[in-house]
Amino acid sequence: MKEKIKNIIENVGLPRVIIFFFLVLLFILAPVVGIRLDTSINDVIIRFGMNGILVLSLVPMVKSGCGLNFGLQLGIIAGLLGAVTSIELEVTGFAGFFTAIGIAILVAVVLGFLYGTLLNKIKGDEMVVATYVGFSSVSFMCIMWLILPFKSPNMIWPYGGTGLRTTISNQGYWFHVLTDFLQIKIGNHIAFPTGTILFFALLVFLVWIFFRTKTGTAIVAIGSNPEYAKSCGVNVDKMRIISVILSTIIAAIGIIVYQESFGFVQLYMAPLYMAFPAIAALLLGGASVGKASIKNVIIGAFLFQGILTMTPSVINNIIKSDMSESIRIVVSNGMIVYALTRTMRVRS
Amino acid sequence: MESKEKYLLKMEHVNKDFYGNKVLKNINISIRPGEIIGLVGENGAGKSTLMNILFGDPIIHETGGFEGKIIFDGKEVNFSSPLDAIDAGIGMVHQEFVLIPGFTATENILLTKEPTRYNLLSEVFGDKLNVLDRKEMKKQAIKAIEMLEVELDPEMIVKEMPVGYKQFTEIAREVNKKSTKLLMLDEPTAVLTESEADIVMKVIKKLAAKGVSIIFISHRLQEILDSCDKIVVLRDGSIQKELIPSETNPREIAENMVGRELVKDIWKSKEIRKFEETILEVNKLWVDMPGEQVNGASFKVNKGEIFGIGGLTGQGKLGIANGIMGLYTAEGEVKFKGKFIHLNNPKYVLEQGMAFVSEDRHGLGLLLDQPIFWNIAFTAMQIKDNFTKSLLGGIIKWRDDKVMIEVAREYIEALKIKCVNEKQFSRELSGGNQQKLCMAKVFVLRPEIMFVSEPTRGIDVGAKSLVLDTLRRYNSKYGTTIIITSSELEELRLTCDRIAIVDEGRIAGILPPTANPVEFGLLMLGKKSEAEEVFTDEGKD
Amino acid sequence: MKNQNLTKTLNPGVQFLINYAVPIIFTILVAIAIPLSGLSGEYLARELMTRLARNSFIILALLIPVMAGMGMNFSIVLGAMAGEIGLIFVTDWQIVGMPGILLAMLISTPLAILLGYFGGMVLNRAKGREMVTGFMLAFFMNGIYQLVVLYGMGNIIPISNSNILLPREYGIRNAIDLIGIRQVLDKLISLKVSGLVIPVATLLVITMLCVFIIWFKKTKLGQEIRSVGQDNDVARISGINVGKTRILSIIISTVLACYGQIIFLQNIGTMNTYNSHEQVGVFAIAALLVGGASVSKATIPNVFVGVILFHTMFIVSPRAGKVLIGQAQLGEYFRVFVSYGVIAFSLALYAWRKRVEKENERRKAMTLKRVLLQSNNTTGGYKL
Amino acid sequence: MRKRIIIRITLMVVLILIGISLYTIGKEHKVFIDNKDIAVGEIVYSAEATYDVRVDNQEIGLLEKGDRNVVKVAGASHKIVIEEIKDKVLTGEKYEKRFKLKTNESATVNIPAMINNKNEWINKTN
Repeated sequence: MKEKIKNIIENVGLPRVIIFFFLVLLFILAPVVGIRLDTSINDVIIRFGMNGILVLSLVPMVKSGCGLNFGLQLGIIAGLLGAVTSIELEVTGFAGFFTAIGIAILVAVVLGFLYGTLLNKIKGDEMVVATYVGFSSVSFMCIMWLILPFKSPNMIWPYGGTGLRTTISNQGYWFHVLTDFLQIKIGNHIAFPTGTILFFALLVFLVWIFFRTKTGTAIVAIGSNPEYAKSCGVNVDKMRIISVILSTIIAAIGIIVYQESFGFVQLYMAPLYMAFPAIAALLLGGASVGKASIKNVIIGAFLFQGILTMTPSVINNIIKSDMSESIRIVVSNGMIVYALTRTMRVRS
Repeated sequence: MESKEKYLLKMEHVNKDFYGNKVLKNINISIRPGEIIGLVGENGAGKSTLMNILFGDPIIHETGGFEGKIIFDGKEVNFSSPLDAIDAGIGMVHQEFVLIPGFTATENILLTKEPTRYNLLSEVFGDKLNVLDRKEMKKQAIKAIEMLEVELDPEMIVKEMPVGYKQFTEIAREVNKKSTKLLMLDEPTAVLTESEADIVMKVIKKLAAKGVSIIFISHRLQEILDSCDKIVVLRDGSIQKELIPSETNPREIAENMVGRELVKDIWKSKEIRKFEETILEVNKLWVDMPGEQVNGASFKVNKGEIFGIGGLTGQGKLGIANGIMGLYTAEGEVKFKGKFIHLNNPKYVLEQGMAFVSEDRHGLGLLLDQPIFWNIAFTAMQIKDNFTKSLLGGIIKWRDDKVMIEVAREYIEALKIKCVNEKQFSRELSGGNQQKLCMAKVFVLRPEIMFVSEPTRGIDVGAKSLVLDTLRRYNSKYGTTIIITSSELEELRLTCDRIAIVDEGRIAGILPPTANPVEFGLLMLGKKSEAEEVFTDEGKD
Repeated sequence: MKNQNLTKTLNPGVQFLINYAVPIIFTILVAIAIPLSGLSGEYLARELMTRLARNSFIILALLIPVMAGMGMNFSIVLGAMAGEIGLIFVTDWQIVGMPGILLAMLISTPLAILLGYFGGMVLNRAKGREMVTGFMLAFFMNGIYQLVVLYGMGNIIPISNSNILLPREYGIRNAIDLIGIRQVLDKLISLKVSGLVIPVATLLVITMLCVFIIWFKKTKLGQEIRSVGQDNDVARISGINVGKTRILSIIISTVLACYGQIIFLQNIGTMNTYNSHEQVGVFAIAALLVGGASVSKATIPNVFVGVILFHTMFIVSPRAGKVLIGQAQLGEYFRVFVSYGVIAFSLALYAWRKRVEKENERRKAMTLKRVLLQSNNTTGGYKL
Repeated sequence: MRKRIIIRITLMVVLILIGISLYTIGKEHKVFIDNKDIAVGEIVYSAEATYDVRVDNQEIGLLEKGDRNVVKVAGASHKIVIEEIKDKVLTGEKYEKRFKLKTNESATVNIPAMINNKNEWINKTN
């Protein structure tokens, strides 16, 4: 029995076990300290819908062997451009939402292609380079937000300043178009975001379909053994670029869905560290540097958002101080460090 | 007692097995101080294991040690790590250079043995903080280099040295360990040109003259005949014969190395097949495959035959198939069905109708973490669009798992692959079954030429003949040309219609399987003068 | 036949341009930005002197892990944290002046050694991806640091000085005034040369560190670290304990970074308890790379060239931005972009060159062998 | 090897000692200086002049009658020097005293008591 438990912990990974029990503990404690469980769970679901797509966006690149996408910010930038342009064009409602996505996809294809080409030139060092490509493109876009000729009064600084505001409200454009779509309200406390979850499910389905095609199959083969794929006549570089483009597109859509639910488009340095929570969530769901599945996405996003939602409310109630930010940093970055050190051991 | 004084090393009745597989049987060798012993044998004859035992390679201990007695310098020894062996006075020059590329010859010769100057900080942080005594280092290095009597600048950086100089540096490092009494060299001349090799051999002789005993492995017959005091020929883990160079000839050595006559009888009962049409013509092929470099090999293969490529490890036989299939950078002319084909493009070559079962099953033969049916169908899907359904007017090529599984089942049945079902991960299969899986992958493609490299490596005896039978049956059933590359001469002779032997990256000669094994041995040892060349139209300059 | 361009060695001019692409681009950038900014030479010199004294030490801390083949040590942030904890205690105990600085160094040393050991162990488990792991490790430890300093101090760890505690009586305030040790080292010996104040003592300390690094390279440990850096496998076969050597190099780097951060903060005079260390790694590494260093080679001159170029850009870019589009903000963003961009560019360039060079070397070796074989017709067998 | 262990242990001890001495010489103390009337037993010594006060060569400035000032000094031993000023002119009257402070101590110096060489010139508190 002891052996068995040890085996399970070994397979699942100690950090995951700890985090899982921590979350369970939080849920148990919640009613004790006077927090409504149903609202908490509802919050978790809403945040799951907000963030799930960003987590999903990592999957194609992991599958093709490019590792964890530390350059997720490129997709986010594409998404931001889409969102900002749709507001500039004054398109509202679902039309606005899909205009944003459409433009974002176009930008994401271009950025993804360039990004993928770069990653092909530096095989083996993808992650560290990607991190800084992500950072530098976010700071580059800061300059762009200042000088791009957007005119909409809702987006630029009110008194004569140049450049876009740091946060732009999307209310009146496409705020909550998904969240409120077919929303199910139970009592005063629960509002199930059917639209968001359906949209997430749709993307999951599309990704699933992609990996059932000839191209998707080739990408999986590259990820599990690039030499094998090459010997089977697969154009490894091309397939990797396709996976990077796909990841970038999904990330772009992901950030738009996030903003749609959140209510604001956050520009400038806001996207800087956005890759880390998404990566941590995927890893928490059981993925590793070289392997990830849709199951990992769903479990991971749920667990991670669970921690993020529950820690502030429960912990603050217990010790009367807000440790949640620190705990979030420790959990998410600790998970990533763990995963980075873990795979090497398995290989050697 | 007298005899013990005379010998530096005595190995008595040494036996070694790896998991029940006997690799050394009753080895008795004795070496006098200053004696040079040449070790000759085919792949797997036990040369490396013998060296590993002497040098205390941890792998020997991990696999249960060895039986028998080794007396070195008057004491019975059993080294558990190379460091013990070095302390006792045994040096080893590996086939791969063990040198720090950015260091000078001096720094490499003295690596970890640097003389240092005392320093107060060492009292606190340990001896590691002593400062290197560069002057003394250079002095010692020069002394070691002088022992070799070669021109080697002690300040030269290894990265910038010609290969021969790197080898000198390695030897100098071993010599510098003052206690070195026995020096072992594993193919010290393999990567060198002829003139460089000559110098290395001279160095070895000089060292011997200074009292250092030497054991060296080589496949260059001339070297061995010229330099050794004694030649030990190993075959199948036992000493076949000890020969004295002045009293022997290349033929005798080759005979002792290969010497099996069983095969001829089998072939007596078989017909010698005749082929008319040439399907593949290789001319001056160069392949840049590390460790298996091909240096301008030329040969022709006939349609429908089973063509064997043999030779010793590291001579380039594996590079030929890998090069033609585009897995390593290749140059040269390859004509397939009379048409020149592009090299360095795996997809193109596969599309032309050639396919490859790699020697590296785990590396590029299989998707270990994917199910069996994926492994069987993947190549065909990518190359021929098999197993796909076009949806939405061809925009989406949907993977048809159902057909994949059906076909996989067929092959599991036909090749008798032992597995739970077609969804099992290929990692979980045994070596023999993995090999069958690799072949199934290629069979699905229905190629015109099939390259198979080391088909029986690492699989058990029963599975070996099964694999070879499968290949033969496939050949006769579909008339597919098969090119088998193998280290096992025996299996080539059993299976092939003609056998080419590769030496130094070129075809040394092509022989019928019925030829005298000695001829094969001579070719492997780089002596083609006496070999029959009836089958060899190419290969000459 | 393909990739034949690889057999050609690049011509030396092009080689130089690629090797020093980053410093060259930077020199040009700076050369354009200085006149644009309109800042006086005197002002520039003064600012630059301050920054040279303030930043050089911590950049020098990066050199030894590069020697050990572990790339840019993003985990020097751990050392910076150790130094800050030392400063918190010294401030709490109200130890001032040089004794304060020395005591802070003394008490943070064991902590830095411990953190360095931990960091080294983690990086050893992530061979081949040390940089990204070191980077994430710094983030992770930042969380731990927050837990300790924001929740542990004044609670579990006794802190008595209410000036540095938050009003809730535990946890350290966001900013600590280091008035007691402010610029103590800089002013210990200072020299005025026509309006330019030279912090001689600080520069002396930096010189001493340079001498130490040069000396260290000559020790046996230095030699072992260099050999580990060049070839892990060869070093191991030669009997060097590779793992231990790598850990040692990280420990040394962490301890030096700890001192570097103390020197940096005594110059600034206030400490942002939770942010001061965050960007230490990024800026130090960017500066070193700007100085012409690469992931596998970094020298003392790289450090100083880097500090001068990188910080000149830092000084002038907000002004230049203002002149260009009338917004200082642009310059601010520009320098953040440059810091990250330089790292991205250098790392990518290095990774790309590593691949090309490997290929190149192989091709060269093969061509060489081919020439030898063709000129030597007797190969393929020794005739009797 | 033995020698090395001894050296290392000694070094440790030395480092700890250095740490302690750094603590003492770097420790900051508050010294209050009063130019106020003070009663010692029955007798009252009253403040009569303005003084120029220096502690450890640190200029504190003029202290008029009834004034109090504070200064922060580092270390254990200190010297206080006061010079009398009457009608804005130094009279040449100069008094000097030395004192030591333990860790965590602060001191209050009373000038009238100090001039009159009374034991109560300094009052040390924790």
